[in-house]
Amino acid sequence: MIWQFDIIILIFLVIAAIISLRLKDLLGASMVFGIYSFLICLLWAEMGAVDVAFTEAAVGAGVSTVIMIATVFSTKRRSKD
Amino acid sequence: MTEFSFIPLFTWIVSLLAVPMILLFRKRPDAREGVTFLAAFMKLGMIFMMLPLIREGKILHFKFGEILPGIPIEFRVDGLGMLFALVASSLWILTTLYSIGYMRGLKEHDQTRFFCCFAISLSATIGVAFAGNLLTLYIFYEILSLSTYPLVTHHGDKEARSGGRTYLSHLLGTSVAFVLPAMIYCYLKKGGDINFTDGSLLTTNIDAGAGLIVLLAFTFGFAKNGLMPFHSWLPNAMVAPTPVSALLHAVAVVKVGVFCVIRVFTGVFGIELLEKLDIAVVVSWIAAFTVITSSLMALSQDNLKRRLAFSTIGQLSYIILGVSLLSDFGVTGSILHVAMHAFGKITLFFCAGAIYVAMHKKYVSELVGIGRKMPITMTAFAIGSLSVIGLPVTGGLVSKWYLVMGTAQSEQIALLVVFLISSILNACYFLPIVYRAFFCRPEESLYEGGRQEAPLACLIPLCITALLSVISFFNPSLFIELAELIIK
Amino acid sequence: MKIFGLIAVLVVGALLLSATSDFPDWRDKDSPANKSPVSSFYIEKTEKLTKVPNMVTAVLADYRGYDTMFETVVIFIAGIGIIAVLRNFDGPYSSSIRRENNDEGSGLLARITCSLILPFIQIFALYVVAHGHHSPGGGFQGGVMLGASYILLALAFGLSKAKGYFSERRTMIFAAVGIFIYAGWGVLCLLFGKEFLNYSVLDSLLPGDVEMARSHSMLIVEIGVAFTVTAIMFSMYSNLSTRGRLNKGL
Amino acid sequence: MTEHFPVLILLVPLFGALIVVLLGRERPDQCWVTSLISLGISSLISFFTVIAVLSGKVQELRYRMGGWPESEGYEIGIELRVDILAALVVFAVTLIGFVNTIYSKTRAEAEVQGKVPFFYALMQLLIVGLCGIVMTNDAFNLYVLIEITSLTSYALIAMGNRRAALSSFNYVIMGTIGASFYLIGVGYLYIKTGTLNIDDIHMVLGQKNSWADQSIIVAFIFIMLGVWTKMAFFPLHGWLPNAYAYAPSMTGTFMAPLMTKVMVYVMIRVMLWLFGYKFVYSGQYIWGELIIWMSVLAIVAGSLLALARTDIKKMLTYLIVAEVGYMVGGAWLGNVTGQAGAFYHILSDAAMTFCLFIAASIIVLRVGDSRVNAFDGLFRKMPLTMIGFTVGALSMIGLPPTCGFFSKWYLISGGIEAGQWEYVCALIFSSLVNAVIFFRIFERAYFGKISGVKEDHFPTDSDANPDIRIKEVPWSMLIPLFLASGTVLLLGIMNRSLFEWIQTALKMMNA
Amino acid sequence: MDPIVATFIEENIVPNFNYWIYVILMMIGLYAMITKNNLIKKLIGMAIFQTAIILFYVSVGVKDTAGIPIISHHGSEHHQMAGLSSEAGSTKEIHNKIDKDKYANPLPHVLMLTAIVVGVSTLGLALAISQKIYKSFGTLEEDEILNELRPGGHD
Repeated sequence: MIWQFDIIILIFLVIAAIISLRLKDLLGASMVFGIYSFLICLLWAEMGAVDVAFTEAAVGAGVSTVIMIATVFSTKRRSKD
Repeated sequence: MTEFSFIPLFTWIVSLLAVPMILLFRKRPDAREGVTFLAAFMKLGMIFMMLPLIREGKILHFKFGEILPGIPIEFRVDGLGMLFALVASSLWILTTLYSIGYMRGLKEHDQTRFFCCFAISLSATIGVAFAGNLLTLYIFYEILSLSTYPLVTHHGDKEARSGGRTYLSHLLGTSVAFVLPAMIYCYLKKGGDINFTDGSLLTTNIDAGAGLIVLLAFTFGFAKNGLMPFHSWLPNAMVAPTPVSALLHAVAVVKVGVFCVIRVFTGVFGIELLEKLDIAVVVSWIAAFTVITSSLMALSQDNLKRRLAFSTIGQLSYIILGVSLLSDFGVTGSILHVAMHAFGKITLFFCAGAIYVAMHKKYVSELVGIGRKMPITMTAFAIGSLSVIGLPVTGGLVSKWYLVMGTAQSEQIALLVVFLISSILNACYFLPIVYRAFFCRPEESLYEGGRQEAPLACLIPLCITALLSVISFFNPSLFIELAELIIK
Repeated sequence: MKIFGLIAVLVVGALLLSATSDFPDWRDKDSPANKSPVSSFYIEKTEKLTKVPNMVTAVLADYRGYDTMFETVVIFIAGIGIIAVLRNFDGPYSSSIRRENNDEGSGLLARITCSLILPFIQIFALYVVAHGHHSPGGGFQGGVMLGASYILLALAFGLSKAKGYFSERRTMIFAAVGIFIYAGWGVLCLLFGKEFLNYSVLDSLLPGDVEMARSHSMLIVEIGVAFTVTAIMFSMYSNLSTRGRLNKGL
Repeated sequence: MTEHFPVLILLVPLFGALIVVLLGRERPDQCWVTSLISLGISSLISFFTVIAVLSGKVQELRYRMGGWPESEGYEIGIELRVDILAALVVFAVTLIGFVNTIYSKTRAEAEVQGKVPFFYALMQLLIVGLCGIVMTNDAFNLYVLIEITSLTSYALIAMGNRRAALSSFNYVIMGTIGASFYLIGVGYLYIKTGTLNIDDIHMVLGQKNSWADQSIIVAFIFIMLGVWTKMAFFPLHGWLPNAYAYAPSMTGTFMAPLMTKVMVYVMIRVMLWLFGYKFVYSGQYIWGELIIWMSVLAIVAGSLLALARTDIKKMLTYLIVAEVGYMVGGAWLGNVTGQAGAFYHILSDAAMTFCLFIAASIIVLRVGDSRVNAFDGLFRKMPLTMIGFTVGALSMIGLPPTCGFFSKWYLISGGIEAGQWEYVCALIFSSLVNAVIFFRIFERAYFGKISGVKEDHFPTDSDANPDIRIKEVPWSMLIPLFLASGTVLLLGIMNRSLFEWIQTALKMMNA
Repeated sequence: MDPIVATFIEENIVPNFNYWIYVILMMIGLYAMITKNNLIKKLIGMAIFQTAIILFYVSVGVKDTAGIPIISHHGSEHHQMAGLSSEAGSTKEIHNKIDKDKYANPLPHVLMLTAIVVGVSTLGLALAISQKIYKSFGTLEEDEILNELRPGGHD
């Protein structure tokens, strides 16, 4: 329960979100989104929500990133924005 | 005073029961028309069954179901409804006979559909005549609009379609836009019932402004009464076959319109309330305007049926004007005029149809000297026009007399002048036809061949109606009696 | 469009920020949410009533078990929805099971590594499912890990090999059976005459007293969740990675 | 036994869906039979629930999931709550689902090749979700069920052609925004009250008298925004027309009548049960007037957009947008008449939309043309179908024997009572526009030249044209149509008793 | 860090910082959902939007001085030793009295588990739909799709 961590992670979260939305390479965007999920999972572990953190680690950083990358592979990789 | 009875229901339902039979006999025209006749006679018989009771001043009454809180489907037969039902159903028989002659004479198509819709619209008319509350009235009014649409657009060509479009848009639009909210307003105002008992809104504290708005909403909403500016459906509906124009647009539909207005005046508002609020004069001036304008328009029409249509608009406004005078004579006169004008005008329409069947002429300018070819028809035409103008030995005089008395009784001299002017105008657009038909030299084409009347099936009804309008001059007591039941 | 979107977003953000003004402080232990009887009941009574130290599992599987059943149904819907939208069945149904010559999959090193770690992943996943009462985890997390292990298998050795273990038909059966276990357990309570998902009546069926009955029932329910989640995770991946053709993976 | 009805209504279709998936693709007919049986049982149960609630023994069924008792006056677990309103809506939902299953018998084979079981499973799960939404008494559980309905409808719509997929994607975006807004609102309520049970939240708000809190107001606004997005209230209606017009026909037929109506029910529920009369209609917030005007806008715009369409289904979808305007306005009038009218309109509109959509799908299927001129001469070619269509259309216009007239009656009375004349005028305007729309169609169907019939002077004369063949669709589609149109008339006939039940139930809440 | 600054931050920034960040993240996600042109980007925005809401919920349940919501016996015994060792009762008593300030509020966690599941389900389904769109339109850019539909009469 250390609020310094909290604040730092939150700031990083915002940065990660913006980067993943600004990248024109969808694969990279998906990767950065995975990082985002991992950060938010850290945040929840730090807030004491261990189950949520566990789930987010498994789902957000794991499966949803994988299926997103799978989609990017089977469609187009570059986007206009 | 009021007693429960099933007869109104049967009277309403008999022509409805005729419909499946007509459909059943679609392939056998004689049986089909036979069914129609049967229904018509049964209907008239029941009405005659009720007549004596009504004349004793009883009010027959029937209700079932309560479709909305406090509003059942309710039939209530009083003098006014009786008179209207009597006229409509008796003329239905004649019209059936006439339409047999007309339709077969012209080899029209879809006669089954024609007779079906005819029967439905008649039962809807009876429903309106016997309606015991506003909602019942409204429902049958809408059914009438819908069931006459196929009749108006019978020919199905472009002109008929556009005519039908005007017809439906005017009637349905006004009724939904004006009548429905006004009706709901009365419903809420009275706290949950809208029966026609005298002075029913009198009990509520309604102020003149709201009252005027509601009154106008009703008067314009029942656009079947042809009050300007919602009159234009009537000339356009003349594309229909002549029997339709005859019964529906001289008797049933338009008279339903004015009938509803009379109901609103006497039943929903009540004469006392209107006198208290002093708002009816607005309606009477609108009616007066309509009278004059329509007569002037009629002058310029060359198509005979259109001319008749415009004269109908004017005559209907007589009725509204009469009832809006709020004087006993005025109301009696307008109720009488419902019957008298019906006889006269249906005669005229029958004659127009007969001329069309026999000679295929529909324009006034073509009728020069036609009296030599079809004297009987044109004599009936003369009688009908006398009745509509309101000249002696025809019933038109009686009702018009009462109307004029009404204006005098309520010291509306200006309206008296309106009546006189409009009578002169009526004379101006009817008498020349008769004159030229009999006393002008026709072109040569009319000489060869002797008399060339329409088939008997057409001829008999128009003679009867002409006779009726003469009889109703010498013996109008029945109608007066029925009309005065409303006054007291 | 962009301007419109920006305005809408700014309005929404302004509304939400204005609302945060009268929130109780973050980390405040006396905020209405934290000292409300509901959450205090969960914290104080859970272990006594269900013998489950992990409150989250208890609340998830017992107090709000109805929610969790529908959560599982949501996963199920996603799975069959993806098939309904994306899958295109070409040829006979059984053809999706047949083994192809798998020239797919990744390099040798990756395969060896995977074959080394896969057993541990799966064992750990089962542990997470079973031990969810006492430690973070539960049916959902374990199921996801189990499904991820199959995804890893498909990545390393090719989809067809993974389908050999976990064919499409089998995924559907697993998914349906998982919810069957969950809802069926609730219906069992119904048959015993109490409310749906009221595990306390099952103590006559299960070893131990009422509390243990609740605890065991939670375990069973979690296993049901794990079934569904495993199957659906794998079928999600296999459909999305092959555009619904299920012939060869990435 | 009665006390278990609410959960049984949900469980039967749930198991039905699982069985259908287990049956697999080889046995489409058994899938159909299964879903027919399960939905039939479920609608029977819901009918008995209506009877039970009406019979007066139980004013409302409350069902505690897991049987957890309340502690200190707060619900610990999740609670179902079925009063007469919920019972009626649930009955409507299950019944429409059942009838639509009959309709889908032939269509499902044709339109979703080889994916029949998935269609039936998703359909039953959608019914489950809708029933759950109506019955639940827990704010978060409501969110989960909303998501269930949303996911199933995304999938069902996207099973159609490519246009359907695209509009389904828009629906995903809009629907997620809506549901998430609802979730935010619930979160704000939770942070203020600490509970999720609807009645408890209402109680706590009343106790703390925290009506004027900024966060409560924001919560209300966001919940409303979310619900409006899901029900396609006018400015937020963008996703609806394409989604329902391009979806597979048997999907559109039962999604169009149900989804928006159930969300309207949720709105009324949230307004009266969750926040309460005092908060919603109190004079200190301007939103009352504002939302009435928004609904007027919705009605007018929806009608005009429908008038501008030549595609039948598109036209009907825009009419739905207008109808949603009716109900929102009626619910916000602030008097019992208006609310009850809006609620009665939920039922009647479900019935008539169902009727119209089935008729339209049949016609599009048979004629193979989705524009208005598909109707040419249909009164001769498909009389039975046109009869059904006519009933629905007359009800949409609002002519007496049908239920549309009575719902308009109640709504207009509510408007007059509240003195909201603009709303009354909007209602009348829209019914006039509907009259124009539908009589345009009737004229075509009545006089339109029939293809393949020799052009004589009277194209509509059956006596003159013996070579007009009557071509109707199979009974599996006509029976649902007639059931729907019969329901339209039945609702109209028994409107009075329905209205009184609804009124009494609502009076209790407004007191 | 300088203690004054630290206290200042703890007084004024911390109490609402989570809520601010959650609003900012949500705005980012919403903006992406509305205005982004690429469908995958829209979906990433959607995921961010949903995680932001989850962040809000989890922040609601946090208490200072509270650990994870799992009752650990030796932990509570420890607390017994440290704090009120006066009445060192049997473990039964210790079980009975549980200080609820020592444990985070479990309810939001449960709700958010469900929310995460819903999120991933929506994401998967939406990805499937976007793949179908790509299959039939050959692109994932919204404007190109609409341009392709234009002659077909798109409204």
